[in-house]
Amino acid sequence: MLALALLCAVFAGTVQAQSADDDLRARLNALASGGFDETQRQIDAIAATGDPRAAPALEALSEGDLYFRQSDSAVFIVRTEGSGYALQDPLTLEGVGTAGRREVKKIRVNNRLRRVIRTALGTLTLRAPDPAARIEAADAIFKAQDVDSIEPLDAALAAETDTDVARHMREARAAAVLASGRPTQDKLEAIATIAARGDRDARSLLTGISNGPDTALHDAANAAIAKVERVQGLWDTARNIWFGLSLGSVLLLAAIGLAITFGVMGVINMAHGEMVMLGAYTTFVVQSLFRTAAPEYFDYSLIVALPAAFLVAGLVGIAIERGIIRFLHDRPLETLLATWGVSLILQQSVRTIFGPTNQEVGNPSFMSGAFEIGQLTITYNRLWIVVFALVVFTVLLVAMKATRFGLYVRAVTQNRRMSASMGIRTPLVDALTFGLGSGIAGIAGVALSQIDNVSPNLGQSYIIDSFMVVVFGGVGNLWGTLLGAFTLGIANKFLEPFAGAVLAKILVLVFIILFIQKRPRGLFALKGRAVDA
Amino acid sequence: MTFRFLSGGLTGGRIVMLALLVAAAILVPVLNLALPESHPLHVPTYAVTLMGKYLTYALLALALDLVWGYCGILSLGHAAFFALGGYAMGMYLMRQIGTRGVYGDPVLPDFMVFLNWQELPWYWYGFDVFPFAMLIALAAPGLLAFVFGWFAFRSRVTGVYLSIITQAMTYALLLAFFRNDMGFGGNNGLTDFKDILGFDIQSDATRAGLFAASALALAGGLVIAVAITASKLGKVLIAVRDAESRTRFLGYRVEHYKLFVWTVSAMMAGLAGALYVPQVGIINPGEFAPANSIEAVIWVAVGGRGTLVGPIIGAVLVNFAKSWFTAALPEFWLFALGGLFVFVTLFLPTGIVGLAKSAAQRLRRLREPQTPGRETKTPSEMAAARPSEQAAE
Amino acid sequence: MAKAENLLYLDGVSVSFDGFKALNNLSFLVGRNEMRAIIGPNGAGKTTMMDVITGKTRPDEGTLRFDGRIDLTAHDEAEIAGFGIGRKFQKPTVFENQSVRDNLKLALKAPRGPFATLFHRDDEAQRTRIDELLATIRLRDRETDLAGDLSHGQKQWLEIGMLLAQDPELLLIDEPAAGMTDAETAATADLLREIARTHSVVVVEHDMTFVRALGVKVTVLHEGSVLAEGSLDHVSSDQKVIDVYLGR
Amino acid sequence: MTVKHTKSLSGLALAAMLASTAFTGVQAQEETIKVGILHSLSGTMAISETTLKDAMLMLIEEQNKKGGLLGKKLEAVVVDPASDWPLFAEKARELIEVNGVSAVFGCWTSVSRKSVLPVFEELNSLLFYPVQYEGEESQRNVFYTGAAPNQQAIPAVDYLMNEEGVERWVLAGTDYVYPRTTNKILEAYLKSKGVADEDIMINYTPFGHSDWQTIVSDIKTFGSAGKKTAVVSTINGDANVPFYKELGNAGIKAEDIPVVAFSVGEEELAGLDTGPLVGHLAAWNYFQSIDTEVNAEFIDAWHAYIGDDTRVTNDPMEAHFIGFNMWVKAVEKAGTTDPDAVIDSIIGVTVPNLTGGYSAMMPNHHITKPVLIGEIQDDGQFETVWETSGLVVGDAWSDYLEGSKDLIADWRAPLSCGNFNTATGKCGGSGS
Repeated sequence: MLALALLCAVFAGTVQAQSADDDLRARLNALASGGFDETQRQIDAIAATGDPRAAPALEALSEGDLYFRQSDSAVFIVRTEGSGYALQDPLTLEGVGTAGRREVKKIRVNNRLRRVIRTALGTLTLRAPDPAARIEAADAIFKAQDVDSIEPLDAALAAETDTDVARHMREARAAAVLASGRPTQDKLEAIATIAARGDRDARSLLTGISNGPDTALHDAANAAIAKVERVQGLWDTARNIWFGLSLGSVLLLAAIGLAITFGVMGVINMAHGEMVMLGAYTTFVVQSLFRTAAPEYFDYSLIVALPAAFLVAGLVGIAIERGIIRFLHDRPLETLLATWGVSLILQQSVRTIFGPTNQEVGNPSFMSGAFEIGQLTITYNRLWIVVFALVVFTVLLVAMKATRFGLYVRAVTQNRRMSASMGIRTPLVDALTFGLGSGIAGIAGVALSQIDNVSPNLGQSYIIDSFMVVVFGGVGNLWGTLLGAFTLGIANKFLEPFAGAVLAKILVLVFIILFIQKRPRGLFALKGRAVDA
Repeated sequence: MTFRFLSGGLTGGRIVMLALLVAAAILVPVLNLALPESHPLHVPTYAVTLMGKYLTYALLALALDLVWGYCGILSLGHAAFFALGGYAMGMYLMRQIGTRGVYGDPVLPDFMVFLNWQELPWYWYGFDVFPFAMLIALAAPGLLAFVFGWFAFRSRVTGVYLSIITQAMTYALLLAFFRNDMGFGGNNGLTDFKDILGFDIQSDATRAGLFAASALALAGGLVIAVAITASKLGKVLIAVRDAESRTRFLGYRVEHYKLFVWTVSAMMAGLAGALYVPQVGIINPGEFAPANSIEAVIWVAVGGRGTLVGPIIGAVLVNFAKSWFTAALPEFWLFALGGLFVFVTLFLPTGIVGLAKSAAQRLRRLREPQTPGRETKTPSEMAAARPSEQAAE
Repeated sequence: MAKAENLLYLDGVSVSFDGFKALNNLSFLVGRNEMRAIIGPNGAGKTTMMDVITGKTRPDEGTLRFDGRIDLTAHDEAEIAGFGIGRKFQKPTVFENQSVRDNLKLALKAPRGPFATLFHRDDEAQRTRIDELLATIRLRDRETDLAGDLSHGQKQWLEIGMLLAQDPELLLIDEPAAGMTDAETAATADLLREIARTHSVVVVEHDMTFVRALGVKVTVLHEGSVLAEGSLDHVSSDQKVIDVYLGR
Repeated sequence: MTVKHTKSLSGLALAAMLASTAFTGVQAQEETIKVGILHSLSGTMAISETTLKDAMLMLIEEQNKKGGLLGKKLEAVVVDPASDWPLFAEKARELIEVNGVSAVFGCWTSVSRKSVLPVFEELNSLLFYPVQYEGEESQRNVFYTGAAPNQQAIPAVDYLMNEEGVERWVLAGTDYVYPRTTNKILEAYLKSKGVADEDIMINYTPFGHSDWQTIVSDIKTFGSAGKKTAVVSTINGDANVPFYKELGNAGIKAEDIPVVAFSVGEEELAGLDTGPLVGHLAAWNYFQSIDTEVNAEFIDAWHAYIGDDTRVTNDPMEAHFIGFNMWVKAVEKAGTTDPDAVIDSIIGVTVPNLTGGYSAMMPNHHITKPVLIGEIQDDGQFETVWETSGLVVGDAWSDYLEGSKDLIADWRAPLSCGNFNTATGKCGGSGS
């Protein structure tokens, strides 16, 4: 009897579950019809069920992976497979066969729908097992200021054990409260909670109510805004420094190869930018190979591209040195003309081979996205580029100061004849030095491909800046190049907020011109009698 | 007086070049205007304008040769002076449009109406007067050069440092002129000119006249350059080029000499720019591009640095090659041009004129009875080759 | 104005390059119409001393006076040359792409401004003076040749000729005999003695035969300061000098 | 003078000869109609313009397969103006005077068009200009087949306002005339819709700007004022890649701050990983993703011609497609390639566009087009999220600019004027 009752209960439960299941499926299938407005109503309805099983389907919809079958309007989550799609049941997530390209059709979404989905998912995933998902859910509600989410949030907060998640939820709740019709006292508390956040989003919310009719709220919001802004002033400075460092490291990367070919060897290497470009195109080629041969290892493509770019640019550099520059040792200014010619040829070669359009170079996952330190958003690609620039600099410095090769290079550039008579093979050293400088430019190209266009014009956009950095820092001094790059980068970024990007750049150029008057041989000039030699 | 001046410097090649230019100034317009189009000697207007453009480039190259060839100042910013001269002329031409602009505003150029400017900025005043505009076409580059040179030469910025800051100068101007707020038409620059001194800028006669003016300006520039380089000042300049500090120890204020020739050269470049603009019909910030300055240096190198005639030949030849290649080999002309630069640097270090000179010398030597080698290396010369503890420069 | 007895006066002059003291509290006098020879091992500061006098290098401290009244530290090379200090470099430095005559013409005492040179016309007196100089330096038959085509010794002579053309009060001459044959060396010594009758001359030289041939007071420099002073015989018997220089 | 001079003259003749023989070997046997292609194949603009040259060559080849025009074969004359504006004028003159082309298809930047305008006027030839531009121009010899601001910018802003509820606007552009003018028009338009001054931020950057950190961060700040914010981008070609990369990495999602661009098409996106950019918008008159028969044919033909299935098509290519077909039709109608006859006959000519409708040449030398708003997808294509119900007529003169609101253009007789002032009733702008 009891057993029977139990069985009944279980059965009833199943039936109930079954009907809920059917209901949800029907609602999901309903997504397939209608325009954006209709779709939005369906999403709201799905969200209203509060059924977390709908979450994967909604996520897929937002990502553009939710399709419906033309024949019966059944909805599936799809994955591209071969020339067709692999279908997945939207609720059970089980594979349910495949479909051809023409058999299924994507359910269209736009930004508005994505926002709606995000909010809906927020409510649905507040109780998700993964704390990160819960934080994401809370943040979505925070952004949407979704009044309906206050109760689910309260419930979730009661059960929440993770303090970090709880904080996000309280903030989300506060944001929702501010948008709701709750009493002033509640809202004042909410303002305090949000002010504690102290970031831009907080300011955004507070600004929204600072013009409201309620003077108590109004004053509280304004006080909170003032506080937030004070904190932000400091963060702005930090931000400018970081941007400056980041720009400086880009300049350093672009210039450091030139610090060798121009700074150490005295070759006015106008083809330097094209070496950077070759490095970027090498990255493109390597990534293409990875995409076709081993897409799962795509993240390692840059690691392969680095030595490849070094070799490609380095070998081209050696070829240029052997073929042209070695005949011009006593005519340094004329290297400018020859290398200018070389740069034209290289640009056009790349244009002929790869076409004139931009090539796509992807960010590996470890270089995508950003993280925050306080209110400073630091993007991973910029961070890696700063680190990378410093590593390249250090390695080069060690190579030039502490190795036998570096000794030879310095010996040959200071006194060719003497070095030759001491048994140093000067032609070899020349070729290798130029190759080294070019190779370094090549690996700079790998890094720059992560933030800039990969086009035949890539090199042209860096060549002038590179020369400025090397000359500003002092020709022949690696430390000067380092300091020059960062000084110019930071100066530029502090000028930019109030002068604008164009004027900032002009001012930096004027600054360089004036600085050279003061120190005609750059930041780190050699002193003594040898200078004039 | 002038003739006495020139007496030392007017060598055969230069006389020929002057004669060529004066003859071209007369003949080309005649052949263009007086002969019917069917006549085999008729020069089409297209060619007249093209050659007029080459001649203004040649004047720029000549100006550059004066500082680079004779004073060792490698300017990577001469296009800035050229462009400033061009803008002065462009502003005059702009004011001449009057009510014929698309908006028909009697005073404001179209681009100002377009951006809702209410009145003419002060620095546009006076440009409706031709002599004033011409004065500025010379004075603006001259003044910029004077101020820039005053600081740079006094601070003894030399060699590649100087080259790079001249590049910084033209690059800064490029960015500045790109700004629409500057009031020079931004990226679009100044265009849609109607007439110059009352003559329709598109008529064949005006074009022929501009060609003649360019040829005569170039001839005049050549005379001035010859006069300067043949004087004692010219010898001091060469001394500065070859051994700057030695010249200083002789008591010459090197910076004054550099400043003089630098300013003269900038004004010459400005004049070239002023003649260039009405012939091509547009001036825009692209003219400030550092690449343009580098190209001008290449013209000088191709023709032969420090020869005055060489840069003229170089500018005409390289630009002619460019015109030709861009039509004949539109996809591959950069290979040809790039290859040309490499070739000239490697195999013609003294340029075309240098090649011609040494060929002429060889010919003469073949004709004359072989004189026994005057010089063999003496021990003291060997000693000179030793690396010295101190070098004077 | 009363002429100072000492034409050149250096007191406590120090120069350092990145910590290396090239001149260390150097004090030194040259009288009017005096010829002085300076010797010293490599790195003793001879050339730096000349650089300091001619304005090429600024001293970190010390007094430099010319003709008793002019503070040389306040002027640049061109001005100092204008006061009447001429210099011949260790490595002969002539204008190689110009003719021998033009080299002298450039050096010849005349207004030095750009406009003065632009409108300059050769006059008879100058032409005669250049001819005289050409005779003195024995380059008469090569006057139209490029200076770069001269032999090393001839360049040395040309440079001395340029120095004379400037007509300075004080001549600073760095290793005039380097790379010359014995006969040329002897002739150079004669010429210098001749010059010294009407000019003050400071000669830096390694060649002891040459210094002996000059027969003048010798100053020995070591590590940027004066080690000994006196006749060549006197200083060459000085134990300190033998230790640092001659004894090597 | 003779030696050097005759040399250069004969050289010129040689150049002309080479130019005209370079692209056809059969020229000697039969008379052809020459078509000039004036697109930069080197320099900074090659990145965008080279594709258009190829598209034109393809269109001409196809027309020849169909039997040419007026019984003659078409012959393309390609020159490279090398992204050098004065060179554009020189090459245009060369095409018309030396090569004797019947029409020229070319230019991309406004400045290159401005540079060649006097040449076309003087030599009375035809230019078909295929790129969206700032308007404020109508010239007798030029046909504008790209979008005018009212065919692109204003509908896009309307969309954002109505569909996304945007209240705060960042107008970010490269500092040149197209963004300046477009932003001026938009500013006036937004204000007419009641947007307050402090809710509009205008920002200009130099050409090829590559360091977008500060500006992206400023946009973020501007967007945090409690109102829905959008960015209207008139950033020029090259600078877009680093801009979008920075945007993607800084985590600015289209749901939060959408960016609508007028200069970013399929070709620009080809250099980008569009994953992080999904949902950002562009306004054009054509997208490759448009699902019509004629478009599918065009894309197939393009892939076959270029020999690469991954090459994309874009809006300016469609503009050339329309412009070329209009010219062909007008020439057939007039029975001659004579410019004056074609100028008269082309007005009113209607040809199919690639979006499934028809475009007509209007008396102001602009054409009718549909306006499409598309969202970037992760495959580098756009998906149309909104389109105008009918065709929009290109406006030569903006109604939102002080100097031009009274101007109209009509090249039909008797008006025959590009800047007729309806207030004063005179041709020739607003002045006396």
